Amino acid sequence: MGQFTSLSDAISDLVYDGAAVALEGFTHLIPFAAGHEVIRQSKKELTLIRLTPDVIYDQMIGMGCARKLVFSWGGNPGVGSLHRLRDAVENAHPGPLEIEEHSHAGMAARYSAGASGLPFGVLRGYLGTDLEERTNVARIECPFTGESLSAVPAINPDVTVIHAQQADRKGNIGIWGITGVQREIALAARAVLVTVEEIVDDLQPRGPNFAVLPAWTVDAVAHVPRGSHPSYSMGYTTRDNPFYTMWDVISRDRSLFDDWMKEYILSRDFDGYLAALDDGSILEMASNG
Amino acid sequence: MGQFTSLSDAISDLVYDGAAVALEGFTHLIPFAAGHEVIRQSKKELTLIRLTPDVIYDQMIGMGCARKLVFSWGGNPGVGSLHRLRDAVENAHPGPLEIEEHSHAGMAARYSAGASGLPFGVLRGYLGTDLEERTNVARIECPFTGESLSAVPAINPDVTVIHAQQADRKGNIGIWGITGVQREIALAARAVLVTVEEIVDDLQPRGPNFAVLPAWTVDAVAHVPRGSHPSYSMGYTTRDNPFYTMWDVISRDRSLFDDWMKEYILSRDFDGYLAALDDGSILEMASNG
Amino acid sequence: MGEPAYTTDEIMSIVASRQLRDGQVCFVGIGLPSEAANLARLSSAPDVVLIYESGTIGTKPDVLPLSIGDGELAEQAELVVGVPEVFAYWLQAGRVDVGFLSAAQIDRFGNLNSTVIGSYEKPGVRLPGAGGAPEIASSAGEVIVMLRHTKRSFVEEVDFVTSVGFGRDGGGREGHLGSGPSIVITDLAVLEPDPKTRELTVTGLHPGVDVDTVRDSTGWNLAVADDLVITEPPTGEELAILRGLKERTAAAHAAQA
Amino acid sequence: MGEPAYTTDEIMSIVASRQLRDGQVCFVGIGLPSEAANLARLSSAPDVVLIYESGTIGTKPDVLPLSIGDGELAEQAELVVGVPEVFAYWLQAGRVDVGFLSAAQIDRFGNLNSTVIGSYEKPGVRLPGAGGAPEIASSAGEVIVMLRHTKRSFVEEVDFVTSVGFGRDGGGREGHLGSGPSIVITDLAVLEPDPKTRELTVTGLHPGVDVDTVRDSTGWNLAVADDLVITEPPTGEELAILRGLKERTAAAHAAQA
Repeated sequence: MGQFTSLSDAISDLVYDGAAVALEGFTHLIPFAAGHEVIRQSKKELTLIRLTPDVIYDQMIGMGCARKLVFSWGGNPGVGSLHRLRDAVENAHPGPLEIEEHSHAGMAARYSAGASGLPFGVLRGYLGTDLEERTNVARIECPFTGESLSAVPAINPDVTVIHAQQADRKGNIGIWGITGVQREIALAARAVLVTVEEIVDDLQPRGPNFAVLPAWTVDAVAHVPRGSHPSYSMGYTTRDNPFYTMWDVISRDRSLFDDWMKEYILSRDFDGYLAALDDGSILEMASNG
Repeated sequence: MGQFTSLSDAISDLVYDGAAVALEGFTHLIPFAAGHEVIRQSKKELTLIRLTPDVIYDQMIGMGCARKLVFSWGGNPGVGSLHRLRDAVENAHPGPLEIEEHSHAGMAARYSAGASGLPFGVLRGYLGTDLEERTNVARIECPFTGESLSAVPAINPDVTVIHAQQADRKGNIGIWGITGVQREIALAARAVLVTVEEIVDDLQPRGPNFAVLPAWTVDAVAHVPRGSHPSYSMGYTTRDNPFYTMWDVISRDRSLFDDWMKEYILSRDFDGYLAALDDGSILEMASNG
Repeated sequence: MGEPAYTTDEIMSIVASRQLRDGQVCFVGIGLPSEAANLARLSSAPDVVLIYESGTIGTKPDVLPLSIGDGELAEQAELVVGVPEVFAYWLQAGRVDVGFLSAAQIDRFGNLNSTVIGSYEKPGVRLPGAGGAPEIASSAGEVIVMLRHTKRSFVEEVDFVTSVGFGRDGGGREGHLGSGPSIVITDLAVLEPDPKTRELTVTGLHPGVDVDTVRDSTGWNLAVADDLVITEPPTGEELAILRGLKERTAAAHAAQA
Repeated sequence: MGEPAYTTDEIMSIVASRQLRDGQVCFVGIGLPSEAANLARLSSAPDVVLIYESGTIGTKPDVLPLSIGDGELAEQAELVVGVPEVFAYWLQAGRVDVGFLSAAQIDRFGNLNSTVIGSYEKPGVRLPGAGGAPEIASSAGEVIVMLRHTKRSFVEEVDFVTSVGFGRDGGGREGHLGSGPSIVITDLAVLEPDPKTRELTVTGLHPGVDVDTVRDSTGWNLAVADDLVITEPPTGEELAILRGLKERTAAAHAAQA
């Protein structure tokens, strides 16, 4: 019921070893600060769920938080590969990573089914692909037309974490711009944590596609300005494209990655991370490396 | 592709005898003016589709436009019965009316399936009701859990008609407030007509839940201010509750109904109807009756 | 000071309103349920969350809506969503604690009929139909039913099961997310399902009503609980809030006309 | 006046952009497809409707997005919807005329691989995966593929069918809403499926490219059409618009940094 809390308390309360966790945000509003806190608290054996793993899951996988990844597109958007994800899949480093992959349409149908309280979703998809036999999908027949379609199992995470622009003082969440799959995966989850840019008296959208998650659908709200960096929060921050480019350098190299994570995530809280960002030091290792 | 046209041309072009037609709007934004024009043009043998038939379908059924009604709640909201609908079902007057009835949840799932290009929708519904054996619903088994759920066939009307607040000059439609099932049933249809309160340079929502239907999803746009009377258009008009109350009197009596329809619908265009509304004469027959 | 006078409709609404607890999420039908749910919100349960099937969620109307889709409901809502979403993401997903229903008929196992009186093919009276009721009855955590008590409405067997209570044989709720009718509130009495047989049983009488009156208004051989209680009469405050709401409603709708 | 000079990437984008017609609805992937689609919108097809899988519909970005979910795409869109909706109500429902795809590998039947190089269980290279591609390939009215022409990317058989062209055996499109790849545009040539065999066949060469170069860059025994045409070289105007777009993009993204 929309309890305001600190990010560290929220992660500690809601995310447990072995949990199925979705940190969602489709390019926009990715809850990076929450992911860092999961790493800091050394959560293990997580099933990480996300359409686009992005840099945040690259970091979590590289730090050994994950047992399994459920996803549909695992790249560094506009840059290239997620090297920690690849190292886990290709070389089982830092440990084996089970993967269950879908298409975006399939994942979206799984999330919608989860939000709808249905055990499966239906789509025209997967037909003729090699994905069909490699993943969790079944054929289902229309009882009226006899047509064959794909069924995908619902996803209901133990915990969903999203980042949003605003919470009002009652804990109602306001989110706008590209909202991706966040409403569905929040409504599908057993527990929901929302980090927000700002706490306001009344929700005030400053962009298209405004949506509200009522306080009573949310378990915890943490005020974490810039908590989506290096992704962005429409109306508050812009996407840090150089960071994504830098990540390609950092993540290619196991020891450089370890050093970077120690320096900028493990040894600091999120304010410390932002300070290193603001004074430019966060980019140094990549240029020196 | 969002052609601006007159209402009479639009109805004449898009609605044909025997067509499956949905005039939608959930209490709010009911396209009454378009329904009147269907009556004026004596369209016959229509399959009328709508969650809540409301007074507009009572008028169309009473005037003999319909062969079949697909619906989920057929009352005069806040008042009582739809007497022309009842007379058709109970006494086959003015002719027999086939009915196919669902629950709101089932109709909504049928519309969503139609909008999604799927042949059926899935829901937890109908279980244990007598509706289940009287209507078009099937049991379907989840291929993952074995659970039994309801499947309902998609609805894809030949023509959907909705009323919206605004069109911009390119024919993009802006709609807000209670939007009911209109996006789904517009996207499910083979052809779409939208009547609008106002044509504006740029869409300007004045209420919650703003949605856009791009011009390229719409076949015809007609400028019909107050075209949702006696329902309402948020930001433009309010619901005419006395009209709904009056309708109970008019529609109870076959000959009073016929007289009223002749006087206020058949012998006038929509401007004439509005004039009778504004000078109060539209209520007279009910008080004299 | 004597107790304030009240009508049978007023005590029905007030008793129903007392069932709601703060923070509960309540899916509300129009008419009596809407009156009771809003009375609760304005009195004992200010933080009750009201959802109407028009897609208005967390709404706080100043006056009672005449239709399920009045503009007031949208303007005062925490959020407004489409009808497909309100049924799929909100009701079906199990987010609703209490469903508030009425009907034309109810039977001894709490099944509700709002479809036809008589046969389906050749109905004596064609009623409006299902609307949102079947899935509210199935998926809401529990269901509160409000219905005026007459032999025509309280029948041995409903002519048509529009919405399932405990099934025609009282056989239970298998396959349903919610637990079914928890209470039926009438203008005479309060009925609850027997914990074992699930048959609706009188557990309370409104002040001044005797058991025989209730039995005479019921179309089956009505069971009566041993520990029958007499309803707490409406308080002055409850009546003042209810009457204020109804006066504001009448004034608002008259002004609009 | 001689013809203006251009790069192989530029001619690839320009030829691809010429495929789009005004009013078509185009589902766009990031990278080369996004460049070509926006070039079309800024030149020959100003009323092309661009949809990105982030839910931005009818978007008109001033600069090219770096990611599929750049804020620019949302700000300039006719409407923004959720990802579930963009796939269900817009792509799957058949509202998309043209899907624009790229991939790591393509085979002679136009099947696309963006999943793995090598075996699935022990991949040599783990690629990003499917994203929106399988359903774009299945449901868009037709598919335009853009891919740099190398033996590593044009292979006899793809290691993994992420997105179906005409199937591993060219057997067709049964069960798919769309008709599959209509054209493959590379930095060397234009390929189209043979109307009968559906095998990708060279139907056009970019200026200065000979058939042997294309064959040497293709991993199967490539068929060549009898009526081979030479691509119209980029016009000065096309190049100016493309370069302007790329310059604005670079400036905008640098300013943001």
